Amino acid sequence: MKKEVLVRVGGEGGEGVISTGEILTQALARSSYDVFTYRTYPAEIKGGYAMFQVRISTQGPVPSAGENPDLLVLFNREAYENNASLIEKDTLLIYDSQEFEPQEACFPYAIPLGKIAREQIGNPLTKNIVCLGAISQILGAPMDRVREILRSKFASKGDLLIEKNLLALETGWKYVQENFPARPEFRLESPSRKKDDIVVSGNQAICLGAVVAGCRAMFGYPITPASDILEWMSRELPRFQGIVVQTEDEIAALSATIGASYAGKKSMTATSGPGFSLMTELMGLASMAEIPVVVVDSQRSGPSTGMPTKTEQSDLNLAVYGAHGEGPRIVIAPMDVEDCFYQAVQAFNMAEKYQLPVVLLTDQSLSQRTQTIPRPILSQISVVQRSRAIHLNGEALKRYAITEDGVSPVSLPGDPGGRYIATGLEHDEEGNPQYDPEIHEQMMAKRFKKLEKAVEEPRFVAQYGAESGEIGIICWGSTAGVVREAVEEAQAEGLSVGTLIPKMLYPVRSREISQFVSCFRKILVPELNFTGQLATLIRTQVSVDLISYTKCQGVPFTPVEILAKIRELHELGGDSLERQKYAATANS
Amino acid sequence: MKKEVLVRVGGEGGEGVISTGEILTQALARSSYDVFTYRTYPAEIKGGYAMFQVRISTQGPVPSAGENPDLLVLFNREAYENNASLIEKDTLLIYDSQEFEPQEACFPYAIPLGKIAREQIGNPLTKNIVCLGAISQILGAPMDRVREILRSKFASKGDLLIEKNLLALETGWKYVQENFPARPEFRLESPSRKKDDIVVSGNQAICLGAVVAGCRAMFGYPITPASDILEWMSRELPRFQGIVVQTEDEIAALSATIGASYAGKKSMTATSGPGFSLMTELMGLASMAEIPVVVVDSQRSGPSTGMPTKTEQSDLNLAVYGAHGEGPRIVIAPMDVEDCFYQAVQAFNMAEKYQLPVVLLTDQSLSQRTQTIPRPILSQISVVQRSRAIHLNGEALKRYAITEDGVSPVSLPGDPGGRYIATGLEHDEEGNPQYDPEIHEQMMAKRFKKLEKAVEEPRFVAQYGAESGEIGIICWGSTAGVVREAVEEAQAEGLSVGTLIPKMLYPVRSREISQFVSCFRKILVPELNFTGQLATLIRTQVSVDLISYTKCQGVPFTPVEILAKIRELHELGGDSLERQKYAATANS
Amino acid sequence: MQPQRTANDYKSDLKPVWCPGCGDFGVLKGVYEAMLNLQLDPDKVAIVSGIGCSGRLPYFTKCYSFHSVHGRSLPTAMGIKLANPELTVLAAGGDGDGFAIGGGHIPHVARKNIDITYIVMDNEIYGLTKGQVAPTSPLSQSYSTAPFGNLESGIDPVALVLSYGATYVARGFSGDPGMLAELIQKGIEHKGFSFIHVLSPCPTFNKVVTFKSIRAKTQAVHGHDPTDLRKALDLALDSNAIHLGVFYQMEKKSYNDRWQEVWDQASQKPGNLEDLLQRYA
Amino acid sequence: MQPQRTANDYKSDLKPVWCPGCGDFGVLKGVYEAMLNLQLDPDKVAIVSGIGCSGRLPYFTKCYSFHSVHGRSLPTAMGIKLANPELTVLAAGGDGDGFAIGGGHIPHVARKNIDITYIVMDNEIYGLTKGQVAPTSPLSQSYSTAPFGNLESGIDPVALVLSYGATYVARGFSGDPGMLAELIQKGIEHKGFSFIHVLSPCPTFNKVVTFKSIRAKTQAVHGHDPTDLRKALDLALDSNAIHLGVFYQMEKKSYNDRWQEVWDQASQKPGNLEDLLQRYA
Ligand SMILES: Cc1ncc(C[n+]2csc(CCOP(=O)(O)OP(=O)(O)O)c2C)c(N)n1
Ligand SMILES: Cc1ncc(C[n+]2csc(CCOP(=O)(O)OP(=O)(O)O)c2C)c(N)n1
Ligand code: SF4
Ligand code: SF4
Ligand SMILES: [Mg+2]
Ligand SMILES: [Mg+2]
Repeated sequence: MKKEVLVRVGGEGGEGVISTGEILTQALARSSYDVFTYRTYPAEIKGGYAMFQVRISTQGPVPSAGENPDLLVLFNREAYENNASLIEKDTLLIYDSQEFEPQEACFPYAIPLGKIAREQIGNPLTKNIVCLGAISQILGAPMDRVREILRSKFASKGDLLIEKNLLALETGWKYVQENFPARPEFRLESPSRKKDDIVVSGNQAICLGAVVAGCRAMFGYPITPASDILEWMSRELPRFQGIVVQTEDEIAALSATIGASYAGKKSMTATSGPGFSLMTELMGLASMAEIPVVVVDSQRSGPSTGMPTKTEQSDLNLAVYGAHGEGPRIVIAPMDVEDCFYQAVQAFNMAEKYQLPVVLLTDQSLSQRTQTIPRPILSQISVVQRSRAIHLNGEALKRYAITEDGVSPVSLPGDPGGRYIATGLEHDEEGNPQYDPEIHEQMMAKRFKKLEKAVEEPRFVAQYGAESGEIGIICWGSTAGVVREAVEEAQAEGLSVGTLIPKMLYPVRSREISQFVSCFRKILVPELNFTGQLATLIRTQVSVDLISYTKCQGVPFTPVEILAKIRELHELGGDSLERQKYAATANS
Repeated sequence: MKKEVLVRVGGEGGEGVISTGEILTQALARSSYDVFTYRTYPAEIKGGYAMFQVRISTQGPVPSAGENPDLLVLFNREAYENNASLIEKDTLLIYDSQEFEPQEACFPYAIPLGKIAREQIGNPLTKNIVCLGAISQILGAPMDRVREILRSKFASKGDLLIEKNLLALETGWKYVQENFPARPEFRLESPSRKKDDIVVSGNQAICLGAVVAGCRAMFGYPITPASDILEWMSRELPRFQGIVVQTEDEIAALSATIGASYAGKKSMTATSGPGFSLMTELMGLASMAEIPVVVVDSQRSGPSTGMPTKTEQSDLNLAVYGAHGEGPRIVIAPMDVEDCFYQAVQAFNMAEKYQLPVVLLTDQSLSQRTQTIPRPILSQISVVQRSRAIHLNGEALKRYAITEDGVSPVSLPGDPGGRYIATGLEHDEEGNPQYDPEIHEQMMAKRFKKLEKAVEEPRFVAQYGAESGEIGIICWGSTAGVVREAVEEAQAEGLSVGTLIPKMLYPVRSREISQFVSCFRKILVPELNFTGQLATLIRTQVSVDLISYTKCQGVPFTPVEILAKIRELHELGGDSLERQKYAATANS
Repeated sequence: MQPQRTANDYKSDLKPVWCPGCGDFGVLKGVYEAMLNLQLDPDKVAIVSGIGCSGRLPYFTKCYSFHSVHGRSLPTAMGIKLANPELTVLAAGGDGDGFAIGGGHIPHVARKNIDITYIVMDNEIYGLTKGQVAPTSPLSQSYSTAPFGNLESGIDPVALVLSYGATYVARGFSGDPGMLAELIQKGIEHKGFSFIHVLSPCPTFNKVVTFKSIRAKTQAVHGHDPTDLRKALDLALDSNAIHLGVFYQMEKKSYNDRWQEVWDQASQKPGNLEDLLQRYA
Repeated sequence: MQPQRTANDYKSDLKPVWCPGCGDFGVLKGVYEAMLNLQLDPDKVAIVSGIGCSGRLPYFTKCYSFHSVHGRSLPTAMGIKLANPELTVLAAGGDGDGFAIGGGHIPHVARKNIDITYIVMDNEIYGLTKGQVAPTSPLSQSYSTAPFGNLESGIDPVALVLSYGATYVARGFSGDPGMLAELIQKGIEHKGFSFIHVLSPCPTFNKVVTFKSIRAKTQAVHGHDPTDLRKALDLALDSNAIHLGVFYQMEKKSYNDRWQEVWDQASQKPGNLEDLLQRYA
């Protein structure tokens, strides 16, 4: 029996690879297993290699997508070629025997999936459900749950299709039972406890967080991998008397988001790199006019159109520096699906509290990853409201009053006597255009003061593993889970390793980072991009030699990669290695 | 007699402040004086304070706008209030006696400018020309030149207006002669030598450089302070069979620039911050598709609409980091008007050589500053052409071939057999879409390799003053002249100061900078922005404690400000001062 | 009861920065007058503008205002109107702001029929940036960026916006603020997207389009049935004269009305945070 | 003499990535056929596209191609055509690419009358991003981002582009590649901006617009005088049927022609680098 199992399904886009995995995931998650999924699919609609992977545990939260699959399901030759290197002695390999023959595999399960679908079910599209039956048999998945999910998935398609799919499921299940020996070693243990969990994707968690934070307006333009935020909100926000509009482009989206927020609704937009680039000018306007907005950027592989369905952590620079001139903003990156929920709430809280744009940085792998997470306790979540000006007494509102913390009183259109002009021009405290040299400098200082407070906000940094020792790892966003898993394993091996995960990336948490780096002999910064953007950003504020470790392939790190790096640094030893060497070469 | 004189004219926008100064400048410059101008004017068309200043020398190149005026001309009370603090014992103050009375001034020249224009000339608009006559008398300006320029300026407006203006000029001249004592101490000496110079603004120098470099297509959208580049090119480029189009926005402008370059014409666009922000997505496309383009950003005060007619050096971050994902580009900042010419040539050369977008960063003060500069010797300027693929022999062109220096062979549409697809998607060597993890990493490396070569290009760094010693100053762009002047004065005072001016700002010239900083005890980085963008950028690559000195007021540094800072650092001494202290606070 | 409001209730303390003789003064007058005639509460009005001389208009009113960036007045106004349907929302700007950089937004607010009144001050030139060619500039005329004569035909804003499906389309003239006030007033009263094209000279940079030249070329629409779209298009395309007045007006559900329907429908299953979470349990 | 070219001279080695049954196959066929009929040299053709399923079309040709970013095919194509007037320049993309994010560019290429042939594959949906509402989607229909039904009226691309002053406006159907080829061919031959609106189903995400439904609603234009703009507008606004064929065609100087005139005029005082410098001496 297995406490943990990793299932990977690979095939051609359109063969049902993703839905096979999704149904299995849902069924297991609803039966109190912990799950963690990872998917990659072609940028084209049909054709091209698609892959879905789910790591299932009976032992509590799953930290990362994991490494080599225990159960590998391959629909065609291309999928086989893509995955051959992952096959080990103890891999159970399900494949369509009419598509290809594998070279070697310890437990080969040749099943004529396509043939069964065509001939026995009478619907070639059910191939993936036949396969789902086979997988369920091997894992001992809760069949009632699987059937329940199948039924609801096809509910709108009519009874006939439901029956066909249920038949496909049973047929696959039976085929394995009848044609292969029982393999109890692949069966999943029962989950260890019943928990109050929910199973959501990163994007869903962001949506939930936004609604909980009080977001009632969203404007967006479709783009992979952020579109499903717009789709989700389109369905749900109207039930909260909210507004969701697909605009003509991202420029209109952020303009409208700013307009709606100015008029008093907590507002957001969500996009990916290309759309975020187009929002550059308006980020500056939001900052200058001091309008709270939340901009979600679900990063994908760049530059330009790049690899639209692949993951990357390469928009940090744009999030921090993207605008002409200098206008403060806050950049937040959640570290896992649960954190997507809480950081979405925090993004709105920070935006409202400091009256500025907040960027919430996720990426394809995190946005589209499904994880089992503890159900949030709503009563324990605090939500910040904009500080409204009161007692105007007929005097003009000093909307941009210079205050100690840079935050000024605000009115909303419709508020009696609160009239002011929100403007992108430099202005005096009342909002009137002002080009006086001293006032410009004062207003710049006023706006940037907000960041001095924001950088002291609690709970924007997480730390795991050793608190001091040999190797300290600083990482961000979707990479955090992999690092945590590697750190645990390294500690189990007796290596002294700890990790710091800043979730507020800008303003830079210099104090916490300085503190952390002073406790370790070597500092490793792994990230999914080419130039080492977090490492570079840290260097602007903290004088420290960092070992930048980048991977720029459109796919996440694996725990083994990080672990290997940890071991390598450990073996190099402390004395033979001068920090300077790394520092000098890290960015070359 | 004066070897050098600084004239400042202040008044309301629309009163002819700018043209008074421009005519004077032209007349003196054409008579072989060296000039250096600085202007500031309201963002509104009419009304608001406008100022024009020209520093005139008989001794060779003028390094900066200078400090307090010798001859101050004030049209109204607002202008007086703005300039009162600059009035010293030996200032000669011309003012309209019907507008205001100054509190104090050593040599007050009350002239009823408006009244003379109305009553004696019969045209109130000639007020500024009356004033020009007065200034000319005092300086002993070459009246023939002044008349010549007046005539050509009004050539299209008819003889009557020319006569009126000439009359106004004489009247002003005579008024001074008749009503005030002769003051030979304000007369300009004759210029020391006849030189082969030209007198141009920064923007004009960029235009000339672009044409010389072979630019034959420009697409742009008007924006202060870059519009006159578009206007100049509109007039001149058609004579070189070139194309200039005012597009519907900056996005279209850069798209068309990229298209024209793809089709084989050297192409550029010019804009300021807001337009540059809108180009963010397309900067990434040019980088990914490897299309050479030159983007001029004449910076103005931000963020957002900011102070459109005021100067600032605050788009460096955007120039370096502005795009989602990571695509290499080169950022170049000329250090004075002469350099505008040469760096424009270099911008095209670098773009063509490395097949990527080049940003040419200037700012309002440099773009609109007029300087006397040595006439370029065209035969000594080398111009780079794109490396065309030849001998295709029926094989598909490997347009994105991975080469040692990252630069690949290129064909132009129309070239027989050279067909390829330029694309923003990640691609293989032939340009076909490719999402393979290894290929993405290889292609990223290929594209970034270009920067490794580019950073070694010669002549992108200037150095002045002491080569080692107490204080090293690193500065960029329009600030260079002021710093050079301050450094000279400091050296004359016996202080050991030197300055390094990187003109290629990205890739960061780490080698030269490291070398420079190792020769000085303290490093000062003065720049016209709020966060210290160059200092921050240097810290990402060079581990050094910098003293960031920022001014964010929409106006340039003065030599005295820099000199004061140099003295202050000198007095603090070396031992009492730990570099770390500065480093830690520089960005707070 | 609120006492009768006066013109001063709509004027801010800022003095307009326009050049003497600028057409935009007339437009501002028209805006004041329309608000006065309707006795609008200035605290319940939001005026949004883009960048340009014309874009300064909101500063001179006592309404809630938003001076957005170049070309973005319409999507900003849309956000405001959706967030607070109680507000009267106006957008204002120039020909460049509206039809060049911002031109892509008009079709989409028009087809939404969102209740915004959009006033474009057309001087056939870029005023604030000092005299460049504009999308409404005529063919062959010279400008600082078209020294060999404009190589493009000017667009016809009225025809364009009619083809976008706007439900109120009118043309006014800043030389006739009274008529303009009426057109704006009707636009504000109209429930849906109202577009008012205003001929508004820039005496400083456009020497060709003057109050006089406009007077000579324009005539008030007469006997035109504003419910007939094709006739409206004919009128717009008329090469003999430029017509002033209401070209087209049509009743159609506004975007906010349609949103109200959505909210009504959605409220049959009103949103509940715990239920939402439960769905993923 | 160049031997007669065959269909293969226009096909690249890449296999189209579209779903089986996608309308875009028909469009690609039409493009091949038009080029073949005109015996174009593929090395002298540049095809530019934006992002979308439709935006993949250039990859499947043997022409010089530019796969630009979302919405920017037209200004990119303009840059190409101006830089090298010898080239035949095509632009291609989807309804979202063309009329949503890229919609602001069309009026300005149209009024320039630049010699580009622009083909829009309209499936009334966002295909590549999997089924969101498009600017051409009809009112009330549901989409993933309009689950309560589309609250906006769809635009009418033909009427729009007519009002922009385009000089060749036609509509085709990917279910009739022969007719489409003819329309494209005419568009390429037309000296000026040619716009071809193509009804092209997306069977994967838009279940409402099918080859069958389009056939039922469309009819070829008959006895229409394509030189009459108002009649063309009438035809476009016809609520009884969707017409296929040439709506409008008109001879007008192309942008490149006008540039040629500028160059001719300018060459009376040809540019000279030393003279330029001398001017500032
Ligand atoms: C993104 C951007 N591009 C360019 C500008 C510069 N700019 C300011 S106003 C303007 C055009 C003004 O013309 P118009 O909209 O017709 O207004 P007018 O001044 O004529 O009233 C331009 C190009 C800007 N502010 N922002
Ligand atoms: C700036 C930007 N925003 C969004 C996207 C995502 N995107 C890709 S294609 C597309 C729309 C596709 O619809 P359409 O243009 O109709 O083409 P189709 O796929 O239907 O042929 C979108 C929104 C993008 N690539 N770039
Ligand atoms: S420049 Fe023209 S549009 Fe601008 S304020 Fe002056 S007259 Fe009016
Ligand atoms: S999704 Fe639709 S438009 Fe895209 S390839 Fe498939 S059928 Fe064609
Ligand atoms: Mg205008
Ligand atoms: Mg489409």
